[in-house]
Amino acid sequence: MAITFQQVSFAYDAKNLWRHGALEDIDLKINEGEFVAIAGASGSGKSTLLQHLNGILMPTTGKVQVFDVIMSAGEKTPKLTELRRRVGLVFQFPEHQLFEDTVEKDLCFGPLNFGSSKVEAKEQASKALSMVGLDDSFLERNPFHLSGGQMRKVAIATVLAMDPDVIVLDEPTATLDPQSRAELAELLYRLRRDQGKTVIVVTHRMEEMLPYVDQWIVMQDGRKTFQGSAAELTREALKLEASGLALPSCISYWNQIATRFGLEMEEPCLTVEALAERLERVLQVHDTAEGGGG
Amino acid sequence: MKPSIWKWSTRTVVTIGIGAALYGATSWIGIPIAPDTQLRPAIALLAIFGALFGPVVGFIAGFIGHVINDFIQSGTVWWGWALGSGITAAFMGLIYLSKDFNPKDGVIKKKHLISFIIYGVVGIFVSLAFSGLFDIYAMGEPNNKIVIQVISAGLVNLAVFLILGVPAVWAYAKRNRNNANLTVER
Amino acid sequence: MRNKLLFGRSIDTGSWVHSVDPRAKLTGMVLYLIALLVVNSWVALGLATVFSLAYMVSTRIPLKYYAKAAKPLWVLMVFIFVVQSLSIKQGTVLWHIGSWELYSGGLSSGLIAALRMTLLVSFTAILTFTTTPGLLNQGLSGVLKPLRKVGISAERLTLMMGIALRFIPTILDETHKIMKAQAARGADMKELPWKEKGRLLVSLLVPVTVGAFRRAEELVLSMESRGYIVGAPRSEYHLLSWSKRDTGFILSYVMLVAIIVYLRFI
Amino acid sequence: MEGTKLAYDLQQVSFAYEPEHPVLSDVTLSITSGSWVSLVGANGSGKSTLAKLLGGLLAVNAGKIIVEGTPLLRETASLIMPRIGMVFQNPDNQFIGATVEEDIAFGLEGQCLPRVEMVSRVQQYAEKLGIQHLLSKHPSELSGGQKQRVAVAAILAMEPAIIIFDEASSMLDEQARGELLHILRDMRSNGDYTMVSITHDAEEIMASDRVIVLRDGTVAADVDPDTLFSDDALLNSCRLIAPYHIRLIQELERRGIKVPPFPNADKEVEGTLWPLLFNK
Ligand SMILES: Nc1ncnc2c1ncn2[C@@H]1O[C@H](COP(=O)(O)OP(=O)(O)OP(=O)(O)O)[C@@H](O)[C@H]1O
Ligand SMILES: Nc1ncnc2c1ncn2[C@@H]1O[C@H](COP(=O)(O)OP(=O)(O)OP(=O)(O)O)[C@@H](O)[C@H]1O
Ligand SMILES: [Mg+2]
Ligand SMILES: [Mg+2]
Repeated sequence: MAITFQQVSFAYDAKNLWRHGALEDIDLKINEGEFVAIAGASGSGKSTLLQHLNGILMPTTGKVQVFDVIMSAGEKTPKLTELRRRVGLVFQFPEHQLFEDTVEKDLCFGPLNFGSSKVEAKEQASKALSMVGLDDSFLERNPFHLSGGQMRKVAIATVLAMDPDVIVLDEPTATLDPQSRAELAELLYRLRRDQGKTVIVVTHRMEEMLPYVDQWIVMQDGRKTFQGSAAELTREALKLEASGLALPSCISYWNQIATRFGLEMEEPCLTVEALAERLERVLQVHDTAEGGGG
Repeated sequence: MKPSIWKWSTRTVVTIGIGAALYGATSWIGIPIAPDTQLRPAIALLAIFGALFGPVVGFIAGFIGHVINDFIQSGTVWWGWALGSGITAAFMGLIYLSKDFNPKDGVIKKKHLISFIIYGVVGIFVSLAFSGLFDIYAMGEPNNKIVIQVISAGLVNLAVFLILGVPAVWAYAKRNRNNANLTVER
Repeated sequence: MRNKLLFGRSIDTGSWVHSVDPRAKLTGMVLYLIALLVVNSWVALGLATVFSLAYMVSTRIPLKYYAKAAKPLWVLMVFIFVVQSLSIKQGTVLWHIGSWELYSGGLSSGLIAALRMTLLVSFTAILTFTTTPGLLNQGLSGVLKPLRKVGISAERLTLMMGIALRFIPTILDETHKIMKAQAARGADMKELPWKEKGRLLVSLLVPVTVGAFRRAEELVLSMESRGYIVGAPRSEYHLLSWSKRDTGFILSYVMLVAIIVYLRFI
Repeated sequence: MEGTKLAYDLQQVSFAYEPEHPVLSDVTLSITSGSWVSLVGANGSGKSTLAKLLGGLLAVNAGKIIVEGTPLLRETASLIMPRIGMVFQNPDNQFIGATVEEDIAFGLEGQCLPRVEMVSRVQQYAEKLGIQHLLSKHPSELSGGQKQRVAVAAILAMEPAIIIFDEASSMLDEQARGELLHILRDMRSNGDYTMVSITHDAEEIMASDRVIVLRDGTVAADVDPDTLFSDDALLNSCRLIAPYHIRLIQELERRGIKVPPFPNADKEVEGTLWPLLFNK
């Protein structure tokens, strides 16, 4: 088990009158090598949850365990260096991630800290940059003089350059153009499949991650209201929508088609290709049935 | 182009505001070495404000920053010391007035560095003498406390200025020399 | 990090003190400061304490918050106490270590000085606890209006103060975030030897500074696109209106000052 | 132009942050008053830069920008800029006030509105964007999506004639994005606003009147949304992906199933897909 949360609650300004509860009683298990996506309305606590994964925030009550590091409310903070090497976190705002004056320095910061030589670090930097689809001409640029999307990609690359075991990304696709989004989803999927990385992503566009994700987590008002596969998510769609979560077209389309043709028990077809193919078969059956009948 | 020190634009207002916030917020970082006296890396910021934006912006940013920081930390403002912060920055900002000094475009010479250091040293001690006397006369603080404070604070601030402030301005200018950046301004 | 900042954040309990005009509160604080500077006897100090407690209680904010506000200054208070009590040689000798002698007069004036300090700090917290930064700023601009006669624009000054106040928490947060970002990539301040800490402090200050100025650039854009022009006329969102109660509020302070001055100079 | 007023008229506009790397070259286009234009393109294609030029926050290197008949110059900027509201790509750095409420009020103060009007606008727009419960918060206590909503509210409350959104919905959840879209549609039908919206969101593009596609700093296409989404080559070249229902229709057609175009608005398949599936 890579990550477990036991009855974790978190409040900002916990000891003050300004106390603001952001997480309530979260129980969570994430296995090593899983691709997990987190969805939920804004302000539901997604970013807060992610920051527990590498000890940036500590639970106010309850216990978080990531690998063999245990962060427990009221106990002494354990040593976190090793945890931070293994868990790489991309913040929601790329501006919060970057601090050096060239992209290259920013990319090398992590590897150098974790003991790579200068040459190795530079190699890792340029490799990470090409993974997110930027060429080496960006190395010399000032990260704050980039476009919004380019900056986001660089922020993601700084974490990839460290080669962490668990990659945690907070809305990595916001401000990326749609094809870059698709490429990023694919990249994360490959990292999971080929290198066994654990990937945890917060997303507002569920559709783009749907084909790759093993487990979905839905947050609402600081609570976890759902955890399960895409198929289960699709089945519970009505319930989730009733509680205020808007779901992407692909899920509502499938659900309507499934009810109409009695396909509820099937594995949902959520990509365009799968759905079209399934519809084609439905039509054929339908046609032959009709043909036979008339 | 260096804007004149008297021209007020939105940028001036914002620079002072944020500069003050920065000075106030980082004043918070410090290692206490005597009561009311800390080794505060924030002093280096006064040098940066002065050199980059001139004595007027430097003075106001330093002053407001100090007032706000005092206020936030303790609710009481040590006016003498706040004015002192302003005065220090204003002295360090005198360098801005020499015509061919322009760190934003990477123009800084040895002679600038020397006068910068002189202005800084003078500024630090003038402002401390001022703050000390101010405390003695206006606030009725015990004399012996003030003397310890002035001397220790002077030496400490001087060290921070020389070790952090001067190199920071130098590095800033050097960084801008490489990519002679054309700042786009309307 | 911001959690530790008690000041600069208001706590809305809806008490009557909250609705006092900020200009009245600012003036009151200045009067209080004067009163405390004049205090030199136990009677006067007792009076000031009762006065302070009465106001603190009527804000309906737990007293422990006021106590917390005074906490950062305890080193200073101890120092003032020691200096005062050792340097004043009146009354009877209570104690002596080597050549140092502690007189009863010294002890009492040392205690008074330290208590005065505590009162000053915790009482001024009333102002920040009961007034939102915006209102405080508006009040300040009201109090500073006369400055226009000497050519200083109060609006500009208060706007600068406003920006500074608004950005302090942000810059602290930012500092914290950069520390997090660096920690997340393996440079953890807490877990390094001292020399490394120094190096990291510099590698922290530089991006914080650069980041603040970058913020300034973007803020300029944001203000300009919202129609801000230096010196152009603006209306005020927080309308201040002076009422009888505000006058009463100030009068209570005037009385405090008067009584304390009277106690001192009879 | 006869009858229709132009909100923007750009003539051969060029711009570069650094002389050796031109960002926009020779952009010529015009936008009629009261229309809703989507500005799309790959990351780094110059959208935000163009938006800043339109908002008068950067000055052109060459060419001319004419706003409602007046050339945008240093001297005229102070007249023109109050008519333009702009929501930036990063909501983080556009807060001016110390609380959400004061931030929304900042722009209104500049318009010298009377207090009563300001208070009612603040309430009205806070409600519209669902942020009433956040009015007394400091900006650093908000989540990403909340920040973005506040930024939008602050601009809308000023009710400027021209509104420029730079990816204003990028961090909103599906629900909030729907709500924002609804607000934009309302403003569109109201007809008083000219809206320029930078977006990657297919639904938002579909709802607008016109799409300007930027590629490598030039206008690659200037079409209506339907044309854009049916032109695969164009979509590909500006790295867009068509909305789900359009891709589904295309995929079905590829398999020889003809589907009449159906609206996406309420995600209802029934009205269109069923007849197809049953009445063949
Ligand atoms: N630094 C902070 N101080 C106080 N409250 C905060 C802070 N950061 C977030 N909050 C509050 O905590 C709650 C959860 O915030 P969080 O950032 O985790 O939301 P989120 O799910 O990531 O939302 P989004 O999708 O908008 O980014 C929100 O109500 C927010 O207002
Ligand atoms: N401040 C700056 N200094 C120098 N170059 C810049 C600056 N800002 C942007 N650029 C460059 O200008 C080009 C256009 O940037 P712009 O921000 O306009 O792109 P964009 O279309 O908004 O992209 P995105 O979708 O990623 O936000 C990019 O190549 C970018 O690297
Ligand atoms: Mg978030
Ligand atoms: Mg952009």
